[in-house]
Amino acid sequence: SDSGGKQEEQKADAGSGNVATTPRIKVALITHSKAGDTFWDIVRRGAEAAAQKDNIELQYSSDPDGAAQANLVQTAIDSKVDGIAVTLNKPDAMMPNVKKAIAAGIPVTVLNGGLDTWKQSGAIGYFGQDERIAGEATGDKLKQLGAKKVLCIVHEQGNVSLEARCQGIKNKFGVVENLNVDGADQPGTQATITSKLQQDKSVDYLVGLNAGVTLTAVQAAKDAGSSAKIGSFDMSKEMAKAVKDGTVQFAVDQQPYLQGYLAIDAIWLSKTNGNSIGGGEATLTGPSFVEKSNIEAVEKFAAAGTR
Amino acid sequence: MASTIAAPADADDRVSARSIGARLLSRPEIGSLVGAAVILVFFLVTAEPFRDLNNAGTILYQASLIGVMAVPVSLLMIGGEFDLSAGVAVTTGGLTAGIFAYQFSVNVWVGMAVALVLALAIGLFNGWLLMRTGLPSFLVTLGTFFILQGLNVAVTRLTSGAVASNSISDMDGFTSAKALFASEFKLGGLTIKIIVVWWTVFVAIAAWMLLRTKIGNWIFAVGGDAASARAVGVPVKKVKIGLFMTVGFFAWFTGMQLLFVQNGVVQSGEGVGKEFLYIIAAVVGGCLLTGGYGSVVGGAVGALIFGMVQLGVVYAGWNPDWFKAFLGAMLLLATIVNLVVKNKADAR
Amino acid sequence: MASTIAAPADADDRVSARSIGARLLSRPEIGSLVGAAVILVFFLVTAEPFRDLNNAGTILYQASLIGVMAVPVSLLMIGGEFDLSAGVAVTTGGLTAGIFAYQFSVNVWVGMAVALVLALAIGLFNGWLLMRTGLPSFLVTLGTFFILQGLNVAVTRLTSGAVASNSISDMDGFTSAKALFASEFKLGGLTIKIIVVWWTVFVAIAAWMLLRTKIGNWIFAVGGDAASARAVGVPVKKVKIGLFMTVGFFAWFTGMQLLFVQNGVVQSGEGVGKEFLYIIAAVVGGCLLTGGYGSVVGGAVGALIFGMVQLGVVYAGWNPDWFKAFLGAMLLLATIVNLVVKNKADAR
Amino acid sequence: MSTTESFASEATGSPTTPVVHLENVGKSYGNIHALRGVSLSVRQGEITCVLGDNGAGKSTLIKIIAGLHDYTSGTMSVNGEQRHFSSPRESLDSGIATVYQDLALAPLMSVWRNFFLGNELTKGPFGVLDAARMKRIAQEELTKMGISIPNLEQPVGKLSGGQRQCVAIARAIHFGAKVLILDEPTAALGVNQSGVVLKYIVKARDAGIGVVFITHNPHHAYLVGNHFVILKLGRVALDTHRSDITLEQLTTEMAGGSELEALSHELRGFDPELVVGPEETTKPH
Amino acid sequence: MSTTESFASEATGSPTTPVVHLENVGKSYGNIHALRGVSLSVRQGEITCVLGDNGAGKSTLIKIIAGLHDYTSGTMSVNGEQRHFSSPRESLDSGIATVYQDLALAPLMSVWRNFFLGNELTKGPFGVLDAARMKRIAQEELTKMGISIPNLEQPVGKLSGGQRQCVAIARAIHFGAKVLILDEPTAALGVNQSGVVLKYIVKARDAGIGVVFITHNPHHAYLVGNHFVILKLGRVALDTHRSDITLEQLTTEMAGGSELEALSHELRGFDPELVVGPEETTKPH
Ligand SMILES: Nc1ncnc2c1ncn2[C@@H]1O[C@H](COP(=O)(O)OP(=O)(O)OP(=O)(O)O)[C@@H](O)[C@H]1O
Ligand SMILES: Nc1ncnc2c1ncn2[C@@H]1O[C@H](COP(=O)(O)OP(=O)(O)OP(=O)(O)O)[C@@H](O)[C@H]1O
Ligand SMILES: [Mg+2]
Ligand SMILES: [Mg+2]
Repeated sequence: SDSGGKQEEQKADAGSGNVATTPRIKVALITHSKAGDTFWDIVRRGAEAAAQKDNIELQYSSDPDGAAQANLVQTAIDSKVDGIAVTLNKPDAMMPNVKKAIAAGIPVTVLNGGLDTWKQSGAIGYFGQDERIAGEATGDKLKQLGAKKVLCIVHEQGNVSLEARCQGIKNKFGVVENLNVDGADQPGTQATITSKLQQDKSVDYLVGLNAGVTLTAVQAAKDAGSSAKIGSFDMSKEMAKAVKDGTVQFAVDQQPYLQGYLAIDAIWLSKTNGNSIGGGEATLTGPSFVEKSNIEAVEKFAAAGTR
Repeated sequence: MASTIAAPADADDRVSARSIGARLLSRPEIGSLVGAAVILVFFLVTAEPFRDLNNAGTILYQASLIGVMAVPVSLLMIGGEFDLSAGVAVTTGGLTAGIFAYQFSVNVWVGMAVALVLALAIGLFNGWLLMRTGLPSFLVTLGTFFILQGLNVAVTRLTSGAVASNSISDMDGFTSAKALFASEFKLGGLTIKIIVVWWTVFVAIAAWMLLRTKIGNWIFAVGGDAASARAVGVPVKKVKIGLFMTVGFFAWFTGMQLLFVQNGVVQSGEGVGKEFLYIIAAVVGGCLLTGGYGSVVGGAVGALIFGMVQLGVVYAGWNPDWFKAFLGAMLLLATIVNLVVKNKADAR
Repeated sequence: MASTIAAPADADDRVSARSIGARLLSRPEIGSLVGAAVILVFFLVTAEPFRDLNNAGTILYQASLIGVMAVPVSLLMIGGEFDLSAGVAVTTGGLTAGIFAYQFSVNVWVGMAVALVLALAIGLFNGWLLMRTGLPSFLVTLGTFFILQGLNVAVTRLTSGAVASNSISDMDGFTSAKALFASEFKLGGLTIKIIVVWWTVFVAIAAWMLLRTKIGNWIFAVGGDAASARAVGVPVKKVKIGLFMTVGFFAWFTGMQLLFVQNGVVQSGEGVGKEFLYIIAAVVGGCLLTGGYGSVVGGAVGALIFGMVQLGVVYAGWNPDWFKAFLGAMLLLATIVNLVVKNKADAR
Repeated sequence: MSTTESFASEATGSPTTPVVHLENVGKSYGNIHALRGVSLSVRQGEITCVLGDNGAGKSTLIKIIAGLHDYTSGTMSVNGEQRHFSSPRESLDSGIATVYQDLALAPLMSVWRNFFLGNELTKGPFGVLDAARMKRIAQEELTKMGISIPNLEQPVGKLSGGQRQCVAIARAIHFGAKVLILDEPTAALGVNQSGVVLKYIVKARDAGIGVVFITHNPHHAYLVGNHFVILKLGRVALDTHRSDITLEQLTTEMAGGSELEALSHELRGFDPELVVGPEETTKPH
Repeated sequence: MSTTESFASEATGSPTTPVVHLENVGKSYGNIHALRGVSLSVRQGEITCVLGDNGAGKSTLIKIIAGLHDYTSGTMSVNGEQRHFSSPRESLDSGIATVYQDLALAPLMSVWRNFFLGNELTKGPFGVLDAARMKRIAQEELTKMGISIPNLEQPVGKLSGGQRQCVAIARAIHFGAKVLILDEPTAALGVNQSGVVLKYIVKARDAGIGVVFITHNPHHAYLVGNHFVILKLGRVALDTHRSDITLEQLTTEMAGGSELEALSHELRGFDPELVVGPEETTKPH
């Protein structure tokens, strides 16, 4: 091929840094992700980077089912890991086993979800964003951009953090309607959004709750002949391009890479140096807005899959 | 007490003639057609944008997303088997083409050819293993389902470092391939996606093949009673393996559509759960889960019902929380109408 | 050219005696047992924490999460039917108890009783509609599946304003109920969750019922040949409706476990997809998808295989990207071993 | 217990009143009118043979009595009461046991479980199956019929066609109370087994049971029948008592007379060295 | 085309060399040895009757010739060549057509599609099914056999037992080339239809086809058979030519002699007014 392809992009590869000389330890990262999700891929990449640097053997596992995720924590305890980083999006299911791990002397950090509950579990740190605050910031942003009616596209019905984002937007903005789509089915999502835009022509702003869905929404708006503008949560390589060429107005970034990185690094720091990142308080990794004005700074990291 | 009653006339006069109408009503797909009509009327009444003919393109597109795969899945079901790997095989097809073209920096069409070979090989493997072991297809294809699902994610990460394949939208051959799989055209005020045209063509060919050729006859036979079919000399193994490979071919086709409609990028986690939508479309369309009975047109109508309900709820502007509940009620409604029609037809 | 050969002795001497071993080998569950043993040995060798007996509790717990529901699902499958709504019905059960107790500020046990009635009613509805319409259970329960999935989310949001039910952990009766459904105890170094005990009890009762009582006989008969069973006077409808209600009961039980293990909170979106895991466990355990053959013990072993593979991959510390691929390969392996064993048994 | 004993102890009622009486019964499957205006009486202590060509409606007729189908016109009375059976269970509970032509056994279940299906023997307070007793009885009954099934634990689907038929007949005879219906029971049976079944039919009759016997074999019919009903295209073509008809007449009536003539004529045309002479073909089968 | 024509044009080879020859053939299903040391020859222009009790192994024997099962010991040669058929297709391609006892038709497919299944007629370059021609031929062949099936589009599952059997027989006769195997073809048939089938068997024989005919009816067997093989518990108990045996001897051999005596003795004990006398029971069925 004359254009595109792997050979074009290989130059972008970066080298790896030095490795800590501390003894090798084992840390489990346990999330509620489904397989093959872009967002969690970036989280994992951050965690891997930290593990590499800190001479940690990282064990990643995930299960979207609450009880099964809790049992993964038990599995980590059984495997006698030296630390656990865990998402607490379903705190009630997770709490008993997290407490058990802490009681067994395993330091635990919490990432992404569980802002309200992490402290009560006894974890040593929290790294994530407050979804409602992120939503509210988005609501303010939309007001500032002059939106009139907003469609909030929920790609996983019944997911607490997605609901919180839409609720946050609603708190600050008001005229918001939710639309449920199936995030695992892009063409179907596209048709559903198209039909919604055909049904309600007053919608002038779409907000996707992850990068993939937002990019699909771009297509859908085109299909429906709608002039609605588009905003997004979360970043990706393609999203960076879209923000740059103006098809997407803004993306609310919660820096998933940072979440993964810090959750692992915090365990290492605590073990090797007794540090506590955040000093006993939550460390917020977002929201930060990526727009045309600041895309230059983010673009190349997004291309490398770390933003 | 013996009594000899006069013997009745010898000719068999017990059969009252059936009207053409009654005969039409006994086709497998008729029930789903009536079900589709009921749902169409329902949404025409309740959802205003449904009445706008220009939006028909969107509904057809939604239906075609399930409908294309419902074609081979209906055939396979009539042939007495399932394929649980059909959903993820689509993703595998798209990923393979994308990853291969990108990694080896070759023309997109070369990647597509490789993907086609792989998709057919998956079908061959499913069919072969099924015939070799005699295990139920549920089990065999469940194994393939998990394996493909795992490989999709793992190989994508291995090659692209992320969970989506690298975009091939700037590579040679992309534009021509996209025109074939993911373009659209205007027909009056109606925007028709090319996949809808393909869908129609596939349904027509498959329906013709099923009803008018030897192979079609064999498909009914192996699904209805494989042992008897084998006993009269039908090559049961070849027919079944052929059906799985047909699923493979369509998975490739749908995978290409996925690849080109998404600008040359495929998410590796997609496709899971889709296999059931295909099966649902086939069953709603009148195919018997146990094989030996059904129609391709029925499967297409099943996909249409599904598409109409999915978008109808949106067009009607109902509270999205209730969407699934509506969908379920509509499905039950459609199938019960289907049943009532069939019973009525049998009674004539 | 006529030749009369001396007639052989009259007694039937064609049957060579079968050893007890061979007879044992022909039980439906034996294949899955061997499959389970193979997988156990595999992980004992490759995953170090697997060898620690104290971790057996974790594996058993994981298996029981599928295993409890695999009991009625196996029975139902032997009786010739599916229940696709089984997964979300569990969530419905948990949600109902939680929401009812919270909204009406009544004792937790009252909420549980209401949930039980509802769960049984869902089973009754499935069974009744199936028998009334003669539709395949795949379709009927698919409708229920969507309806319940929708209602779970919609009603939860309507009552609690969020997508999870309000916690009932501080309400009357919570502690006693939790002790029953979600407590644990020590046995040597082993921590046993009470659900594992319940699971064992259920498997024992159901296996006994299936093999040693009239009802069990009828379940086999309605699954094997419903028309013949009806002809000899087996109450086919009652048996099938009873089976669906059994699924309802177990869905309630599992829902209670879910509610109490999660501190009185249930996520309304959960449970989707679980129904297939139950079916997989039953099929891997030797139940015939078409009914009439299988065993409850087999279903339990199927769940155990599933649990072992799920956690074995984690214990072994393998890259989770490959998890699904491993799972698929293991499943195929287990079922092929299953098959080989059965063929060997038949040939003896 | 022996079969004869159970017959004797359960049979009641006078032999002249019909246990089952059909009056002008009709039945349609969609647009096919399989039965039209059929009248029939089954009396205790009598064997009623229902005869007729393929597709004449014999099985349809007995499925109505067995409660498997409902009739669409006319009336049926059982024990003097007018009845519409909604399920075979009701028919069984009225003392009618049936051996069907095409429905009988669950192929994946073992022989003894099939034998007792719907009539399981239990013991103890929990209704535990009395497997040992059931196996013993099934074995006894089958041995009495002269067939040897090596292993009662074998699934029925693996038996030969005739063996399966024997299991179904043995079951109906064992559980038959007042009326026993047999739809072509000897079709798949060997000479010996057929003889045994005929013997059983006579025994049942003598024990006061009303028997409906469907067969295509005029010899079998004439050997045991008291009363003959011939169906033709869904209507009764002949209804007569044994004393009013000879075997030759019956055979001719069953075959419809003329067609048989043509056949024997045709067979006569072949090489006599290889085929039997005409005197044997006129008394066929 | 008429059946007789197709027979005449396809039959070749001398009538004395066996088309199919089995030597010491054995077959086990797991621990059941269904056949042991069976030798059998099928010659063109001859009807070989295979007789025997239920479960004697008759169906197993013909399933081996039909390619449905493989044999586990001994040798089978077809047209002089030693063969192990791996599928029924191979057997069909060697000119062997079979009517099975328990396998025959796809119940949900229409009558004419079943008739031509595996031998579909096509037209045009795309291999389009010639439905009109197939329906016409199927109708003709069935009419010739003397059964009327009102609607050829009806699914086979809705036909009566005998009607189904007729469809299977008509098909085998229509497509049979060198050897025709019939496993209890007349079991479910009426007097007329049985007569027609027997006539067809004779016609096929005269056209030079080798016929294997399995039946439980000694009258049917003796009426058409040239050669009789009786199986007993999986072994050949009698192998004789027609000229060496009478109908009475054959009947006695089939029933195993002694058992029949006992039966006629027993039946004699009953009320002579209701049951036929002993002179009729000694020549049963
Ligand atoms: N379920 C059904 N649906 C439609 N038609 C049917 C059904 N069952 C039977 N028939 C038709 O009714 C007629 C009578 O069938 P029936 O089975 O009673 O015949 P039969 O006298 O028992 O014949 P045989 O001697 O071949 O068993 C036949 O023409 C048959 O095709
Ligand atoms: N698939 C099988 N598996 C195990 N045993 C079998 C199988 N098929 C037949 N048998 C056994 O082999 C023996 C011979 O059966 P076969 O069907 O050949 O008898 P048959 O002579 O045709 O009897 P019938 O006159 O009743 O049709 C029987 O004991 C039967 O139980
Ligand atoms: Mg009949
Ligand atoms: Mg046989």
